[in-house]
Amino acid sequence: MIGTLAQAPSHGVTIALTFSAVLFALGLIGFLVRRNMILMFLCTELMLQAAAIAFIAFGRVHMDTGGQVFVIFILTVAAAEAAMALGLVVLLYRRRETLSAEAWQELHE
Amino acid sequence: MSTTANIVERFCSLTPELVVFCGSVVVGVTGLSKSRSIRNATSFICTLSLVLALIAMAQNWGGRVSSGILLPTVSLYVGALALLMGIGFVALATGSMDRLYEDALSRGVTTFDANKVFRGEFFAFMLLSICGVMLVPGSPDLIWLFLALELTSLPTYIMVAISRGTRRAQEAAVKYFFLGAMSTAMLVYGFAMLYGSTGSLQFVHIKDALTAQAAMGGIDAVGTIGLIMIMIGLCFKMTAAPMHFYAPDVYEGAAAPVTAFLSFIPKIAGLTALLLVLHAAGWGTSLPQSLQATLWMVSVLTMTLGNVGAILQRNTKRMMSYSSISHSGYMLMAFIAGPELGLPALLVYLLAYGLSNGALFGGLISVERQGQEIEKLEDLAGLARRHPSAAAWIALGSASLMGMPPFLGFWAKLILFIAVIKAGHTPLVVIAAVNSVISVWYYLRLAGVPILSPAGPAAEGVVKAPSAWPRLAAMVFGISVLLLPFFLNRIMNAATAAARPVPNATTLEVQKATAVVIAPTVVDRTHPN
Amino acid sequence: MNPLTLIVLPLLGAIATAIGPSSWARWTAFLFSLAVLAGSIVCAVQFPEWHTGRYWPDANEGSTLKAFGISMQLGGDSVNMLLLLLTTFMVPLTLAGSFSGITERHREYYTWFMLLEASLMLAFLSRDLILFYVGYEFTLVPMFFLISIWGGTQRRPAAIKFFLFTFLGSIFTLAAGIYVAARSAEASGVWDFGLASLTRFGCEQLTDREQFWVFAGLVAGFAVKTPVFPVHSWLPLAHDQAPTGGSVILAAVLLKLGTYGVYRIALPMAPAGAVELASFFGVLGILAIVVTAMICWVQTDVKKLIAYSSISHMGFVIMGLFAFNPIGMQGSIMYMISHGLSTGALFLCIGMIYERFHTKEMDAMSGLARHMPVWGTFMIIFTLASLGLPGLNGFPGEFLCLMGTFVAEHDQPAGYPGVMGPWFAVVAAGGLILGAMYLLIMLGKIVWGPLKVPGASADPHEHAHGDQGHGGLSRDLNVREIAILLPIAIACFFTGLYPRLLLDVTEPSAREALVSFPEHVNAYNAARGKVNPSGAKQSVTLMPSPTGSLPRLMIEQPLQVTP
Amino acid sequence: MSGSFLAVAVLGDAAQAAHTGSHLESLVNAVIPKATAAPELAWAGWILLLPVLSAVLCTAFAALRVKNKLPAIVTVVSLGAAFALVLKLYLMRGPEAAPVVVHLWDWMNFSWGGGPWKSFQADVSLYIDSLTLLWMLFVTGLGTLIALYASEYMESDRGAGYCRFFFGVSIFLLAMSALVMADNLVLLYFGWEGVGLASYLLIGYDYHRPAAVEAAKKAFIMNRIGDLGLAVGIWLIWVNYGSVEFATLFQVFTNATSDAGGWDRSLIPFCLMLGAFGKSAQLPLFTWLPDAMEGPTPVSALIHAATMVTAGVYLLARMEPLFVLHPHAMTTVAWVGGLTALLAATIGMAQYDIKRVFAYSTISQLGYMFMGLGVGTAFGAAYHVLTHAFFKALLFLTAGAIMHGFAGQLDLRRLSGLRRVPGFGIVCWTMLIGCLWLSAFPYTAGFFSKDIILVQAMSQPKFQLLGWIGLATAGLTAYYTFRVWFRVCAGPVSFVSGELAHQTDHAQHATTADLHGAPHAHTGTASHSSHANESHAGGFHPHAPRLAINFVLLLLGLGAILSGIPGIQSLRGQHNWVQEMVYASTAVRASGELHTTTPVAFGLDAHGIVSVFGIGAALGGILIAWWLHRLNRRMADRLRSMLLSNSLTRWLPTSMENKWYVDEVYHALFRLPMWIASHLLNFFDRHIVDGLMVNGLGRVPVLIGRLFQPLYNGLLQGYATTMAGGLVLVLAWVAWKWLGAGGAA
Repeated sequence: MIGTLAQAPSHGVTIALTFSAVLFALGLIGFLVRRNMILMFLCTELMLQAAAIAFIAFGRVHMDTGGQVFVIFILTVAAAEAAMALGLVVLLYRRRETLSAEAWQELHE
Repeated sequence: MSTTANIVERFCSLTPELVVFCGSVVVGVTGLSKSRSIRNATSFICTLSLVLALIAMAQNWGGRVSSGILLPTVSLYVGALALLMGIGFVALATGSMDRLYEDALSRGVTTFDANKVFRGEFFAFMLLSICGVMLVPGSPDLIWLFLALELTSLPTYIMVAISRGTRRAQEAAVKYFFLGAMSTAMLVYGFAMLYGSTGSLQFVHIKDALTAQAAMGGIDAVGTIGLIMIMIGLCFKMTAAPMHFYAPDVYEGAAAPVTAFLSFIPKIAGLTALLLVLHAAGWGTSLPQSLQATLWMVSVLTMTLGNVGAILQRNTKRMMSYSSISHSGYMLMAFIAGPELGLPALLVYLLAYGLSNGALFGGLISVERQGQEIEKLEDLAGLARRHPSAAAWIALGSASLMGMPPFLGFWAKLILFIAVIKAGHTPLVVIAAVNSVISVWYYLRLAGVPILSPAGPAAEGVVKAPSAWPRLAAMVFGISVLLLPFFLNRIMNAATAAARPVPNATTLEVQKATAVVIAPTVVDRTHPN
Repeated sequence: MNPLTLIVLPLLGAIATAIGPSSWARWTAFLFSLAVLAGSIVCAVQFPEWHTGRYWPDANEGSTLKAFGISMQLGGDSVNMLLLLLTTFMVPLTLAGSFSGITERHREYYTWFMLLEASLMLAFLSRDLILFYVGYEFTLVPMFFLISIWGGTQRRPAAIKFFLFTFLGSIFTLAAGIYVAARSAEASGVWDFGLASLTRFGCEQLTDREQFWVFAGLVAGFAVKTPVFPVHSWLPLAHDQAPTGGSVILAAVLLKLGTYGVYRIALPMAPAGAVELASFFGVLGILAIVVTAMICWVQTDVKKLIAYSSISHMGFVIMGLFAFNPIGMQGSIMYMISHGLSTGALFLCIGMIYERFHTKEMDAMSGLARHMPVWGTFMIIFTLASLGLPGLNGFPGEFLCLMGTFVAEHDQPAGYPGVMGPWFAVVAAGGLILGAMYLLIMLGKIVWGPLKVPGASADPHEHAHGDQGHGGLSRDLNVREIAILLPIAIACFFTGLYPRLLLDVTEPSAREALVSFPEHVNAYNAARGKVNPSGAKQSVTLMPSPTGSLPRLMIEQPLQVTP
Repeated sequence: MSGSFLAVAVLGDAAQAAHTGSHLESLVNAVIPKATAAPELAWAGWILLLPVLSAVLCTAFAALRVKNKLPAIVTVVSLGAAFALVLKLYLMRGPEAAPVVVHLWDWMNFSWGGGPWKSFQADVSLYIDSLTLLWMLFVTGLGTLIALYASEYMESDRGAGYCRFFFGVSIFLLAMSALVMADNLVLLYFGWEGVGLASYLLIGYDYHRPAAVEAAKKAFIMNRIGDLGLAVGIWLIWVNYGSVEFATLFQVFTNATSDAGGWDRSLIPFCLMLGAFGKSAQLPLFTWLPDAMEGPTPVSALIHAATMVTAGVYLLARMEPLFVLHPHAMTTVAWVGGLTALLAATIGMAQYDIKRVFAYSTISQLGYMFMGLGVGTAFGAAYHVLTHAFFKALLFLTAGAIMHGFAGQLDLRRLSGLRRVPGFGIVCWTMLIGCLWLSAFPYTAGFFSKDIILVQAMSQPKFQLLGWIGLATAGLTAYYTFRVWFRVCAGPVSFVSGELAHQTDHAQHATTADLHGAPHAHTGTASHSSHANESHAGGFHPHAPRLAINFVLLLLGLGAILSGIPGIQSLRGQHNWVQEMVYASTAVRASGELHTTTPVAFGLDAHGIVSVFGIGAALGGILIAWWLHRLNRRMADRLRSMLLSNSLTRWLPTSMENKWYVDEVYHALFRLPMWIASHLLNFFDRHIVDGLMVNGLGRVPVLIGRLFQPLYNGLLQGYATTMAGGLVLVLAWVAWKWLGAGGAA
């Protein structure tokens, strides 16, 4: 991989990959520290998009369109998830009048 | 072969999946009908579509494409299994999931309530999820796999949310959905890494590339990280450590038929996906040691955490969730055993686990109190006196899951242990054996309380569930757990044929074997390719 | 007689009992068990291999799992036949002994019992490791329910401990068996779980180190079942809490599964491992004999006492098995049979007392010989049998087991060197004394002594009149109970007075089991500097008289004889 | 007679045996003839079967609730028939016939190859030689007589108890016959344990008395300790000689001059000795015998005086060919015998219970027998067995008659002048015979038999000390024997009835209307001294013995007198019947007296020395007893209190009365530590093995489960953190382990 990267057409790829990794980490950390469910969902979107960026970057590395194709599907699935997430969040809000994930702690050991 | 022809051919080869998909569309519509009789037909339509899909699979409608698919024969077996179990899950859900809304309707309440199950959407989601799991093993590339997995998972989030209309169900849905989304992100990121390392999305190419890398001195870091992340992401689907934490809460919160569904369908999706990924990574020949070690660790952790968690439980569904976790651990052992014996062992284990688990859940679902399902272990006390059949299915399911001979679960575990020992991982089997013993503890409690304990005040008011379908399903599950050991040779043949490494030569054989196992009625009319 | 019949018959019995009306259950089960007994007798009569050590009928009832060579091979040699007969003999008696003791859930009780018999038949008849395991393991289920439904106040923990403990052990057995099969498949390319081929492969081709672990694994399960000393703790509890029938069958047959497993599977399959571990098990056997005997001494609950005595007795069997010579082997088989008879009968006797007085505390009763002379007579007979009185069944087994241990030396002349020797035997023989001690104390407390009937009112005259005792049972044993105990007593006497019959038929089997041992034992001993001088200790050392006719008197005397 | 004997016994050239001396030498050098099979004698098996038959019939009678004397009749008849068969066997074969083996049926018999060590043969077969016959004659004879005596003695127990008693007697005869006639050590062991069982059952006959149960248990367990020795001996013999059959073994032994070998070989005689000492109540296993007196008196007479306890002597005599090869073993036997004789005699001096006095005297006399064996006179030992059987049975039966008559009273302080009580004449005079014989009154059979043993001891320098001990013991014996007689039979008439007279009512309460319901009379000991002074004011009438008892007493008295005949013959230097029987058997090889035509001690005739001192000791003892217990009984009490009041001498009477505290020492040394150990082990088993290890192991999964429980805290972020943490950990682990160095997996 190191070798592959070394032969990469430009340093932009490395930057893109680093960016994607940072984005993923940010998303993950955000997911872990935020309590608002909408924000949490957005964080997962962030992670998905990080993957998308990585795909594009790698597609560039390999000069393969597959990566970009995948991104389209990621976007689609993300949209579907977003729809579901919003539906769910609305449902939950109607129930508990809050968006805090901490409100849902009834089930535990 | 031109691309278009290829696409058409492949599309045609998805006939069983398409049948199920169509079924889900139909069901989604009929379930919303104003007419009660049409609504009542929903589950029949469901079952019909599943049976049709089975026939389509056995009769090979639409042909079969195996080029570009790593494990075409496995996809047949898994698909058939998903369909068969799906029929059972439909039956388990019929008359129990949709009662609240039907009761409301019969009282004249017609307002929409997002918290309530509507027949249409519930069964439609169920079929969609089954459709997804059928698609997983046949994935030719990562995109397909990703979509199939999402198709399996996304409907289940909703099924959990609407399963009971209680806060607990919604809480379960929250946890399930958000953690699921996180795991999907990990999975996709892993896909990206894998893509980055190999430069292709096609499994066939990925396999070639990884094999080449392995031959050159090992899979590179990006590829390894990708594989690990995929594995961990899939661990969520199959409730394996460290991604299993959601399972107890979700399984407890969801209604029992959904729990039963969750403990099987997403699990086999995850397992078969892992199968594909590992296969691409050179399973059995050049699987990186890091992956092997991670698998080993994950397997041991999963079974141990599952079992030690279960023995603390007093809630049946929560206990079953841990049990399901531990079985994931056992099944992961099959991956360590390698494809030659491990794969058939895994396939047999899936069948045995599904049936036993189904029998157990069937027993639990076929009794209720004031329209609510039975959750507390104490409530089961004295069940054998009042509802001997329910107690019997629970006991049979427990016995089979704990690996008590001569029930099906024992044979599955036996084959699994044989495979692992043959592969030289005797210590792993010893750990699994100790875990089996720990599991005996809670299975005994589960089997014993209904039979041994006198019915106390806690067990007052426990009655038979009104619908006969769950009882019927439980009976079928239970009897198959009891009787299938007499057909071990056929099961083993089917699994072995499905696991044969050379795909093209054996497709027909698998079909035959699968047909023999799953659809004896249509066996004689199998078409050649 | 197809051996499959013997497995199917009790299964049919179980089904018939389960679906028949509750009031018929006991008779259905009893009749079916009698049919099984009859079947096994027919089998025994037909059995042509009593004196050959071969297996009959080598019937293969179809493959169970062809891919791994697991098949329904049924058949047995003389030892199997003996254990089979013991089982089919004890089951009807036990069932009849449960008629009055079981007062609820009849149908379930007798159904479980028939299932238990079926699985025992399977275990004793299969020639395939996995099917043996199926029978061996499935006995847990009926036993679990027998204990935990009809047991005493602590029945639940007792049953769970019994189940878990035994399961824990036996799963290692399974793992070890699979290991051997896997190695065998590796070597030959063909899977086969048949005991014959596994045994051959195990003893011939596994390395010593492998054999060590295989043996340890196999014995782990059998040791728990037997039970061997430190893993015995489920037994007193299970026995104590089980209903009479459960205790009887547990002691009489189920424990034998463990020793049978050692005899038939563990020893022949991994002889080198067995030799390696023999002195360890010898020590465990001694501990079982001596320590549990001493524990028996301070028991106040008579059922617990007999349960502990079972452990002590099985210690003798272990000693005999690990002596690696025909004396010990045959002794231990004798002992298995005789322990089945006498301890089973003792539990029946105690059950009869318990049904009348609802107590097993020795301090609560005394001098029952006066109250129930017939019972007392049987109790004394079985106690004496249990303590190994010559002329009764316990003696030949005990004597031969210890003798086998005694001669199990590196240079012993019987042609079968061993690793234990006199010191083991002498310490173990201390069990003879201790056994007499606790059993006689038990007799002294409950059979002898001033009359004290548990739960009786202060006025002793109340008992004097009327033959009606407690619990709706006659004061002394009734005809049914006598009919249960009498056959066992006759069997005890017969075995004690004519053990030749058993010794004859077990001899070829024992030699078969021992066939690869002398070599391994010699190697083991040689590695420890104890070389076997060409197999036998020469008769040596009696110095021939110098003149051939004039022995020297060794006592000193004033008048010396001039040579 | 002796000529024919020699011709048979000596396989060597009898013609060379011209004069007595060489006769005797050849005798000792004799090769024991190989036993031949004698299938034609299979009817001898009836000697074993007859007691079985009577035992079975007694059981049947018990089951049929027979309440008459049928069990006694059956037993006496079948034992009598057995005696007749033994007699027939003896008459058929004469005293000197070569041994034969009669195979009855296979018992423990299997082989795994040919030859010795490759087979184990222990069949139910009879080895019949003169020693067997000698023992069988008095065993079955006395058995019949005592059963007859018991038929009257036990009659108040008619019913189940009566059946049980005779069942026990039959079983005893069966076992004793098997023991004596066995052709192999394992069958001997069968008899050995069988007599132990019979002893157990009969000592515990009155099982409602805890003391009887305790005594029975003690007897069995003490015997078991001995049996263990015997068993180990048998195993060692098989290991060393490859067989347990006498016929084979004796051939091996006689062809040897010494038995050098491993340690195990020299251990054999000691193992057998342990068995013999257990059965024959020698040091250190003697304590059960006095307690065994809890049994009915006929049992004490038959089993614990005349026959069973001589089984040890029989075993050693039977195995003499082995013992002579081990000089140390012989010496040990002699010393144990001598010391037991002395110790038991000192205890016997201080006992008050008549039966206990006789019990200790039995131990003491058995000590003489072992001493005889040890110093090399099998003849003396066997002869002493024979004479002792008669006079000791007689003494016990007289004691029993007294007990029977006085409701269980056996305290010699509470009985006096019985010879003047109507109906007790025969009892007292036969008792006098017994006492005279026991105290070795000159020219009684007891004197002769003891004389032979002591002469043999005296004539060997290394055993001279033992000879003196024996002589001293003889004096003590005379004293305590006549102490009983003078106390009980002589003096003014006075008696206190036993406690059973008071207890009858209680007994009836306790025993209900059961079959055994009749009061169990006649065996209590007068240990409750609180009742002592209630005397016969309560209108107690002694119950004089009737026909059967008197007949048996007279017969035994006659037997005792006649048993002196061999002694007189022996004194005259003639060969006598007992000697012939012994010399014709395996015991011949240990018969050292054969070499000493004129035994010499201190340069004098040993016979002379022993006679003089022996007569002196006996008469002295009797005189002292007469002085202290007939003439001046208060003096005896004063003497005792004087000894007690002096702190220096107090220990003597106290410890003698308390049996030298042997029981207590054993209790402290063995029973108590074992009891404590048992409790500790029980605790260990329950709380350490089961509690800590098993249950603890069972807790481990639960604890692990609890350890992980906090992770399932129900918080979404918590789960997410754990999952992500898991991913990071796995990645870090993989990176560290596989990717760190080369960057490639």
